[in-house]
Amino acid sequence: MEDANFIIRFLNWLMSFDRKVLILAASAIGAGLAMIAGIGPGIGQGYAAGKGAEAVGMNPKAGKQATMVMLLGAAVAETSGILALVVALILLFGNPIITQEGAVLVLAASAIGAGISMITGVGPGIGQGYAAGKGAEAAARRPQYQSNIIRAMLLGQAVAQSTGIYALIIALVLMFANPLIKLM
Amino acid sequence: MEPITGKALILACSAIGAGLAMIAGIGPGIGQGFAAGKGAESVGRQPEAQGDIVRTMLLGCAVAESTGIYGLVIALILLFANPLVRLL
Amino acid sequence: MEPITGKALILACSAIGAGLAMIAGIGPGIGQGFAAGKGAESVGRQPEAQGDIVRTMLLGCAVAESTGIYGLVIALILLFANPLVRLL
Amino acid sequence: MEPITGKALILACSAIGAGLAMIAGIGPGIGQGFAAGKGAESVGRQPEAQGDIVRTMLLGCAVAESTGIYGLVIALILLFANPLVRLL
Amino acid sequence: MEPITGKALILACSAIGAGLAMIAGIGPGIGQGFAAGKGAESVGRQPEAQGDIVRTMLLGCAVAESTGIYGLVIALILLFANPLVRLL
Amino acid sequence: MEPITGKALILACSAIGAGLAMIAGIGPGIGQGFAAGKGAESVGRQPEAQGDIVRTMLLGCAVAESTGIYGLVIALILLFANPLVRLL
Amino acid sequence: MEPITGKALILACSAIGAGLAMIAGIGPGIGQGFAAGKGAESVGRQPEAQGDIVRTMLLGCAVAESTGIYGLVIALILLFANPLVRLL
Amino acid sequence: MEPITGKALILACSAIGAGLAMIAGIGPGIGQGFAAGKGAESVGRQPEAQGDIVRTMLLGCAVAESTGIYGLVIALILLFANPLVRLL
Amino acid sequence: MEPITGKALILACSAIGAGLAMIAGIGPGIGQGFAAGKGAESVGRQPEAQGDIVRTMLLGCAVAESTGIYGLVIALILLFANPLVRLL
Amino acid sequence: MEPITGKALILACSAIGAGLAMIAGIGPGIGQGFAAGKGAESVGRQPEAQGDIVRTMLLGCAVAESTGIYGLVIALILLFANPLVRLL
Ligand code: NA
Ligand code: NA
Ligand code: NA
Ligand code: NA
Ligand code: NA
Ligand code: NA
Ligand code: NA
Ligand code: NA
Ligand code: NA
Ligand code: NA
Repeated sequence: MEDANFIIRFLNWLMSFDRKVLILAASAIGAGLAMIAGIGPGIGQGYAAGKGAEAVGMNPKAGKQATMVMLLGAAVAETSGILALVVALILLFGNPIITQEGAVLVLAASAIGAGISMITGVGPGIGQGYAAGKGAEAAARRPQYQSNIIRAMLLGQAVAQSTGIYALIIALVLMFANPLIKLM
Repeated sequence: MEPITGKALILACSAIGAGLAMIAGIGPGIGQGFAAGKGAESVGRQPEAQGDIVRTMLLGCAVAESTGIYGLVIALILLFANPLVRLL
Repeated sequence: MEPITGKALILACSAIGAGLAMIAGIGPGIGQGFAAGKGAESVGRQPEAQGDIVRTMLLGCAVAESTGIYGLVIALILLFANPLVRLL
Repeated sequence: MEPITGKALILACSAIGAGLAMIAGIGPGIGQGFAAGKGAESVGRQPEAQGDIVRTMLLGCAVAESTGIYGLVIALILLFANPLVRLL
Repeated sequence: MEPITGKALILACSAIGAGLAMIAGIGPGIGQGFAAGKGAESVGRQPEAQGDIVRTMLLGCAVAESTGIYGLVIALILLFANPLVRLL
Repeated sequence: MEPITGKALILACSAIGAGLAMIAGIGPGIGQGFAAGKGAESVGRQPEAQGDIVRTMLLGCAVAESTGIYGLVIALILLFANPLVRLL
Repeated sequence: MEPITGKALILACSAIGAGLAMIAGIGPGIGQGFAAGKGAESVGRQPEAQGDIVRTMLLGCAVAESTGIYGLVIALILLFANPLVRLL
Repeated sequence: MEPITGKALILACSAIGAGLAMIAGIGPGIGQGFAAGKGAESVGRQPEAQGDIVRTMLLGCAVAESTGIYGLVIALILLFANPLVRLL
Repeated sequence: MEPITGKALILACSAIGAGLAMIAGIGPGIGQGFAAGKGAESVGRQPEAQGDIVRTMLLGCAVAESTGIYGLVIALILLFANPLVRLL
Repeated sequence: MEPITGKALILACSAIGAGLAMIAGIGPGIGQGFAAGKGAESVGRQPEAQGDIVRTMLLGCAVAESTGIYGLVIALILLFANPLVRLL
């Protein structure tokens, strides 16, 4: 008997696929979603690049120092992009979800949820990049206080990373230690 | 074919809801990074005020963290103490 | 086999709604972080006005927190006191 | 066995609609945080004008809050006084 | 057993549409908050021009509110005077 | 029992389309708020040029409103003069 | 009983596509508002150059409008001259 | 009774794809508006360099337009010369 | 009657994927517009360095265009040389 | 009649995943454009340091490109070397 209810019909259509298929299909979308995090480092490091260029022009004598501070800050700002890439690569090449027991719908949705969670990396990426740019500028202005500047920059960048770490933890929980399937 | 239960649908959507809740973390990430940049700039300008600058920066960052924590808490509730399946 | 009921659908969508509501937290995170940065900068420039600066910063941050709280409240209502399933 | 009814679908989508409406809160959060930062900066520069600065900041923040309140009101209507199920 | 009718689908999607429309409120929230910050800063710098500054700020904020109101109006139409179910 | 017809599906999606179109309003809200802040700042600095400043601000804001109006018009067409159901 | 045809599905998705296309309007709204603010500021500073300033501002705003118009045109095509249903 | 064919599904999703592609227009709108504001400001400061300023502004804006055009082209291809239905 | 085949589903989703890929264009649009504004400003200030300024601006803009091109290339591959249907 | 196979569903979702991954390109576009603008400005101010400025700008831009490349790589893997269908 065909159910007249389109929601039930759609869900039954989904369930007509092999459980592996549903998880892998969802993982493709999850991987794509995770990559969106890359917006953050792109903006942030670009800001740092601009500020670094300006700083080098302002005080060419401290150019090397300013560039080093910029690169150090930009390296920190890359974190969220790398974390997102790793999550995407795990979903594509070492999918831990397909071997798990439990309701397939929950497992498939967890792959998408993990990808969405990684998008959070946009924030730390932008913020840490901004700090890198300001750090480079400050280092060019007052090269003699470079260590103070770098310490303040790194401290602030560490604080700015926290929500990205939270998101990573949620994504890893969804991928490796899914508590939802235990609730079934 | 494995049948879909109501419970499975709720838990599936909870996984997506948890992911969405984490997106709030974009805000503190941007904001605290701005603070970090301004802090570094200010420390370079007035090294003698470094203590005050960093303390103010960290105080402001603590405040800015809150909504990111809210998102985390909602995600943890959805994942570990899902109250929705109990309402079923 | 327990089929999907209307109640289950509402609760499932409530999980997504709760997650969406938390996204509001992006705003206070950015805004308060900006305030933190400006506060740190100002304290560095006028250390003698630190009290006034920090108080104004925190007052403004309290105001900026509100919409993040609204989002949290709506999420908590959806999760713990779901009024929609009662309308069924 | 109670299948998914039209009423249930409306209520389920209302949960998502309520969550979406809260996203408006990003705006006031960013804007008021900017005001907080500028207010703190100004108070540091002109402590003698603190009263005027804070009053103007709060007046502007009150105006900036409105669309966040609109979102909250629409969400509360969807959750507690859902007019759509009455149209069914 | 009452299946999902076309009317129910329209009303369900109207709930989502109303939520989406409210997202417009991000704009005025950010913009007016910026105006609040600039207004506070200016009042601190030129207290003697406070009247002109605040008036210009409020005039600009009134203009900036419009698209938030448009979103609210569309949401209210979808919720309380849904014209789509009449087209069915 | 009246099932979901093609017309109902189009009208349901029109509700979502109308909501999406309103999101355009974020832009004018931010932009005009920026103009309001800059206008207030300029009026404070050059009160003697208030007329010119406010006129330029309003002229620019009128230009910035257009895409918000486009979104509103598309939403109103979808809701009140839906041309898609006529193509069916 | 008239089921959902392919034509109806295309038209339904066209409503969503039209709504999405309007979101482009965020850009010109922000950009032109920025121009309005900068124009107002400049007119206050150099009232004698008002003609040149406003002309440059409007020229730039005309350029910035284009992608908003593109979005509007695509939406109008989807609503009033839908080429997709002819490909069926 | 004509059911939904694969061709219809492709064309329906093409409508959504076309709408999504237009969202790219946010970028040039913001960017060119920024250029308009900076151009107006500069013309006010150095009226004697108006020619150079406006030419540089327009050159940069032409470059900034490209991705908006890319989006438009993809949308037009999806709507008027859909290559996907030919692959079926 | 030709039902929806796997190939049709892939092609339909490719249309959406192509649209999504174009959204990348927001970035170069904003960035290059910023460069246009800064370039125009700088040319106004140092007309004698116009060559260097414009060359640097265009060099930077070329770099900034790349991710917009990536998006376009992926969209064109999905539309004209779809490798996914060949994997079927 | 060939029904939709599991492979087809995975490939269809891969098309959407590829499109989503390209959205990362927004970031480098904005950031590198900012760098272009700042570079042009700095070259105008210190033409004698042009070499250093442009080198730093390009170095920073190379760093900023990475996440756009990551997105492209994931998209290309999904399209041309889909590892998911091999797991089937
Ligand atoms: Na943090
Ligand atoms: Na907070
Ligand atoms: Na608030
Ligand atoms: Na408001
Ligand atoms: Na307005
Ligand atoms: Na406009
Ligand atoms: Na344009
Ligand atoms: Na371009
Ligand atoms: Na690039
Ligand atoms: Na990077």
